[in-house]
Amino acid sequence: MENASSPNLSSLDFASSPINQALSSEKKIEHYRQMCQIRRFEQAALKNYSKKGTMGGFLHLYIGQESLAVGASSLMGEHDHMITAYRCHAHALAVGMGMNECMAELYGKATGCSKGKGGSMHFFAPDKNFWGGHGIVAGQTPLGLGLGYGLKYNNLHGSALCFLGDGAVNQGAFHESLNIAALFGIPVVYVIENNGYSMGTSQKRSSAYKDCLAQRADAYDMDWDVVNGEDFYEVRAKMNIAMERARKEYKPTVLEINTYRYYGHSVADANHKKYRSPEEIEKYKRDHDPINLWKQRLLSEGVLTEESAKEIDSAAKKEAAASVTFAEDSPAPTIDDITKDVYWETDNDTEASKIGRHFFND
Amino acid sequence: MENASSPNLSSLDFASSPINQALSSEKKIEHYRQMCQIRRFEQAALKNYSKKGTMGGFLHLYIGQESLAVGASSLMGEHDHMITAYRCHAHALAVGMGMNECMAELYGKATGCSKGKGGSMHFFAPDKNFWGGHGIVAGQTPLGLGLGYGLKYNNLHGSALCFLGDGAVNQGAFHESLNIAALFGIPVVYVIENNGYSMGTSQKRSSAYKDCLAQRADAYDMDWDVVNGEDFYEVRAKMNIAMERARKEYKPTVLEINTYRYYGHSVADANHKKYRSPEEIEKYKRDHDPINLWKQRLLSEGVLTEESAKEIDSAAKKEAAASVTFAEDSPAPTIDDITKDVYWETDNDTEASKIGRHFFND
Amino acid sequence: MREIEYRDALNEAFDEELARDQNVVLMGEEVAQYNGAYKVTKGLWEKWGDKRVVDTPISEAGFIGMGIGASMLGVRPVMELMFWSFHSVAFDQLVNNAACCRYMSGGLINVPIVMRGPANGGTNVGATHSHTPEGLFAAFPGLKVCSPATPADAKGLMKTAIRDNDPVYVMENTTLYGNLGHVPDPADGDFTIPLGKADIKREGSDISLIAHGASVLRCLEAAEILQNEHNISAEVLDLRSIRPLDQDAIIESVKKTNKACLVDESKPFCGVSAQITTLIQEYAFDYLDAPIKRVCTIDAPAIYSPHVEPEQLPNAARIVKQVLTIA
Amino acid sequence: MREIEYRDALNEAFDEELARDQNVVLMGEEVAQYNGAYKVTKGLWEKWGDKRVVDTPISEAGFIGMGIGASMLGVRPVMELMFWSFHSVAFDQLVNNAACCRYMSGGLINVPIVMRGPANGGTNVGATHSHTPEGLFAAFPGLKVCSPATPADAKGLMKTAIRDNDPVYVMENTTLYGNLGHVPDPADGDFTIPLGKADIKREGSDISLIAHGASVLRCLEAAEILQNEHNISAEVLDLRSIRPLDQDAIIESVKKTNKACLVDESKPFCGVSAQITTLIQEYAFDYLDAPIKRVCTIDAPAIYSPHVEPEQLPNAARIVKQVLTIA
Ligand SMILES: Cc1ncc(C[n+]2csc(CCOP(=O)(O)OP(=O)(O)O)c2C)c(N)n1
Ligand SMILES: Cc1ncc(C[n+]2csc(CCOP(=O)(O)OP(=O)(O)O)c2C)c(N)n1
Ligand SMILES: [Mg+2]
Ligand SMILES: [Mg+2]
Repeated sequence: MENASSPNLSSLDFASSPINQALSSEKKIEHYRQMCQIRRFEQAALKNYSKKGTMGGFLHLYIGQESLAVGASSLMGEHDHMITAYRCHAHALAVGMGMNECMAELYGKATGCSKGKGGSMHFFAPDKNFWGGHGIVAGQTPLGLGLGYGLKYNNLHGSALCFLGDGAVNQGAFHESLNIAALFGIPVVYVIENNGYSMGTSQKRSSAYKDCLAQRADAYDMDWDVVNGEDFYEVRAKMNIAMERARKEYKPTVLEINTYRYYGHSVADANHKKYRSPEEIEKYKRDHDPINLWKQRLLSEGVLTEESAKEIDSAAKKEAAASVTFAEDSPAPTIDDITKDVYWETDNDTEASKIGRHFFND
Repeated sequence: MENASSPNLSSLDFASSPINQALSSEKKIEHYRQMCQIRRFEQAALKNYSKKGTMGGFLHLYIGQESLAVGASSLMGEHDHMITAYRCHAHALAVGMGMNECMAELYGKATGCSKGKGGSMHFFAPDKNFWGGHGIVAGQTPLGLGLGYGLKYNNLHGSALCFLGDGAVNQGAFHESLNIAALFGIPVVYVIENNGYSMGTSQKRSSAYKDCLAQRADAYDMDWDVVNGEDFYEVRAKMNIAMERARKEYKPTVLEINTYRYYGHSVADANHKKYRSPEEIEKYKRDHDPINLWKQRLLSEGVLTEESAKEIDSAAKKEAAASVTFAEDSPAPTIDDITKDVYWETDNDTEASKIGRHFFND
Repeated sequence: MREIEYRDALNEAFDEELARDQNVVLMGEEVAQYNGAYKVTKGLWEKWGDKRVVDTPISEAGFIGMGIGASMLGVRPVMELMFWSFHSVAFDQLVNNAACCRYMSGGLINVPIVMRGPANGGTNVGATHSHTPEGLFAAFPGLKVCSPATPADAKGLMKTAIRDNDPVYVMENTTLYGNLGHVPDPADGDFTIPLGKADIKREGSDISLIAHGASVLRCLEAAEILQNEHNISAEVLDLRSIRPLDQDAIIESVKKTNKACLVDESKPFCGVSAQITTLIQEYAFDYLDAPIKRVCTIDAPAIYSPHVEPEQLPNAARIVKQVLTIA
Repeated sequence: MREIEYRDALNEAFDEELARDQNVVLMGEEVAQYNGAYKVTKGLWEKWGDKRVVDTPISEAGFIGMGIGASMLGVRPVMELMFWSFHSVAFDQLVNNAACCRYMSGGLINVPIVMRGPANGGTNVGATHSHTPEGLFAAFPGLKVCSPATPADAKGLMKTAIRDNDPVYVMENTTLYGNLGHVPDPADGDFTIPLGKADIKREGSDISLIAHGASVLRCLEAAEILQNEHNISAEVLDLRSIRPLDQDAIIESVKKTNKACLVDESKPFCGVSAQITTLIQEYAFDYLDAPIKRVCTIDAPAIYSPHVEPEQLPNAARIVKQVLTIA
């Protein structure tokens, strides 16, 4: 078992791991593009959030963490599934959802990926093996277990990637899931996106632990590892080990990926420079930005030039701006839409749906 | 930290530990008496359970596990508190509740410890620092944490002993409690009464673990130990270490005490010789009975004679029979009693209780 | 027609659905090797094996959430809460993930699960084990709830619930498991009962007694007494399904009798009976000759004492007494 | 009289009660160092320190159960759910341990806790974050529930809740936190409002609009429109407290106006309004000139879209429309 007290793996160069050796230049560039798209999408969302009458509710930005969602999705095959919490824009775009449907969802429009019913925390794309977007902290962790259960039940060799935050590890549902995952041999990978804080509370103030959070898997005799999230190659290398363990051995893993969010917990978090020092934030942006580090890597590999990198980024920015226009121009859902998508049977106008009263509006 | 892989502590003789050295002969006999009382009480309850119109609901017998509750209560001082699950008769009697009020509770009588409102799973005696008796698996574990919190809040040096079963460790509430206990430094001792089964499910079929269940505490950097429950001296020695850690250091512990129940999960469990072999049950009764082992110990120490042991046991049997008579002769609660003990304010007829409607019976 | 026990009717439903659809899987604590705490799943593990009948740890939030997740990939889990009362430790999975995922995804997902188990008082197991959450769950749009009173209804509704593509919560009853009743022979064809269809269990003309679950049997007893001792002809309408709800049957009955007494093992505050009262007074206002009356569980946590609990629950005597105040 | 915000009125209540009784302790996620997600507890950690104002991990079942246990030893925890919606992960502690321990112990225990936090829709945070569980909890005997609509009520009810020796669940509202209102100056003495006392927020004679929480404000807007545009005089009765409930005030108002429309942000099925309807039809049957009407949240999980959510909730237009069907 990998273990936090084993020699510091972060000093290794994961570029040489087979899964990264197998990565074509096109794919490397593609992943750079995805990270740029995610960041530009969120920056556009943030810019427009403050305009009156555009978006409502929360907006939890992933900026600073992009390598995690993209690293994971880059390994997904036909039978790999993904589910996450409310900080879900990145995962959605990484699995291939379009900026338009995502931005329109933020705008609460009928053209949104969830028809304007879910909002920022609830992006879904089952056709892309993406199961949301969930707002209750750790509420998605048993669902992730279930995706793995479904794979195994159907004799498929795949993995369920279930993301959660460092604060979410203290919810009971997560622990129940870990025990069942280990006991039943479920092909699920729990990915703790450890950005150091749950809202304004640091890891130290919310969790008791010895060396790290992933170590909690030990209690269930489950494999685990700690990952440096700023290194795209490392994310892929270690995610791949866990996913292969799931696919081939029907065994679960807990991965803790260290990362950082640049903005507040959500746009409403005006405190975020109080519980973290501005220096801390600046240091991350300067020295640990995963997009920049990936870019540097690709520049040094000769896969990317400064110019092509810039082009990719500008294209992403343009695409984001276009998605804003799309969202603005899209129609809102109607009042009649409120009671749609509640029941499958009524939506599909089945025989069953005609028997008895389903809705109780006077 | 104590640890399951350290040399087999069970081969040590815990009689020599200071807390056991300090135990007077009178106390030793008293604890023998308590164990006999508990067993005789439950045997009387079992015998009468089947008679029509006596008791209702469940009856979870502790027979085979007596050394645990008595060992723990033998160490309790003014500021030590106890709480447990539904298998609570033993804990109640061990902390000093009378057989009469306990038997009357089983009979659903107004003279019962809970006025006939709680039944077998819900014995309480706050005046004896005993807080129940709780039916939802692991639902008591956050309450136990709270008792410890209350001690610390009031600057008292004591411990909260919170019992749970080996099946209960897989409830989320327990894990949330462990994290908070370690994080906040709460003087709570979680005692896993590991009788090998949760209803018909063996430990192996319900829990994923490496060496033992108590090890889950490692995840929270919390102390833990494994205890041989058939040895009364060992139970006391290791409980005492944990209680002292709570009292003096405001630190929690998880203790896993291995034990065995002779009867089914509850009286309704007709399967209990199917999921366990009759040989397994017989072996425990013959070689591992905690009362018998304690008796042998006291005989060999010369503290007890066969004759005095017999007397103690007969007295316990008589006391149990008398409690049945008491229960039978006691009055049942009335229909009016149903709506008492719901609100403190209405029970105490306060000013507040006179404002607004509290109950909604047409 | 043959008579079988309520528990065996359920067992038959599971067996038939396990045979019909290989995606159906039974899950829960002690449902497999132990045959179920109440023997409702007896023999099914032996027959169908580890894959189709699964014992879970005591982790309701964990395994129910797992079932919901698996249902998104086409598995059709039929999950037991050993007591429905234990919903309290899995409430988030039950009211958010099961009820809202379809909605929040704009209809991209559906959650074809069945949650089942006994939901009743009357067995002297105290406050935490005697909850009756029919109304509590029916209050959440996205969920369906039914509560069969007879062996035939139990089988028919369970089979329908398993085939339904929405989450259906079936509330059984430990006090009914041993009851015998006519249930059509499987040889005579597939037997189902639709959700949302009430059933007149006894015709009458003077007052409508409206109930579900075990309270239906209490109503039938009361109707007998009312007829024999008071010459009052009571109709007994068994709702069977709480959501969808057969409002038409309710209103029709009240329009005929002009009086209603609702019998509901829920607590009175915001119980199912409060909702039905609200509907009747809205849709049959001009037909009501007297206030709608209710007989609910007396408003306190469930008392343990076997000497008193029968009085806390709706029973024939309390129903008769309440009916006489308006009849 | 001075005007202060609803959130500051609550803050003042906490500050005064922290000073009055050293057993009072505030707990919850981000209530201390962060000053509360909605700044309701602003400055209190700085003033009262780590012991009296406590940040907890995201473990609602764990810390709420802890508060219940501590309350048995005399601590008086005032615990925040950042949203009341998160009750779903702590439901067992909330409805079993808090509500039933007194009963199951035959009165040996009491649980003087306060659970508080916002419980409302209208902020576009989607289905899982917009639950309104007033009726859900009031249905459990052993619990008390209140829902203040104004800054003064917020302060007065919160102080009473903290002093009450039973568990009191206070449902606040994020859409009200910024509202200004008259609240008596602390210099003028201790200010409390009893549980179980409704408040006529506007006198009227043609119809009773009965509501609680933010819906009270919607009723006041509707009453204005009804008066100005339809010459209908609507009385607005603010329940304030759901359990105990001021049934007398409700019945008195309806006996005066002979018509009632209940406005309730709950979903319609088994909502608070269903319970009130049931009581009115029982206790004022002969005074009713028309069916009781309801305006509830449209029966679906909460929609996110800011363009539509305002229409899903009770609002003045929907109230007026409903009133006109019977007025
Ligand atoms: C059960 C529950 N409790 C509280 C919240 C409010 N809440 C939303 S996010 C959050 C912090 C979570 O932090 P973490 O798990 O570290 O994830 P991050 O936001 O850092 O990605 C809190 C307390 C919630 N949504 N659900
Ligand atoms: C939340 C919950 N789920 C299920 C049950 C039903 N139940 C009662 S006891 C029990 C087994 C518990 O086993 P264990 O924790 O090992 O304790 P033991 O009975 O062996 O003392 C079960 C499943 C319950 N009471 N509460
Ligand atoms: Mg975090
Ligand atoms: Mg056990």
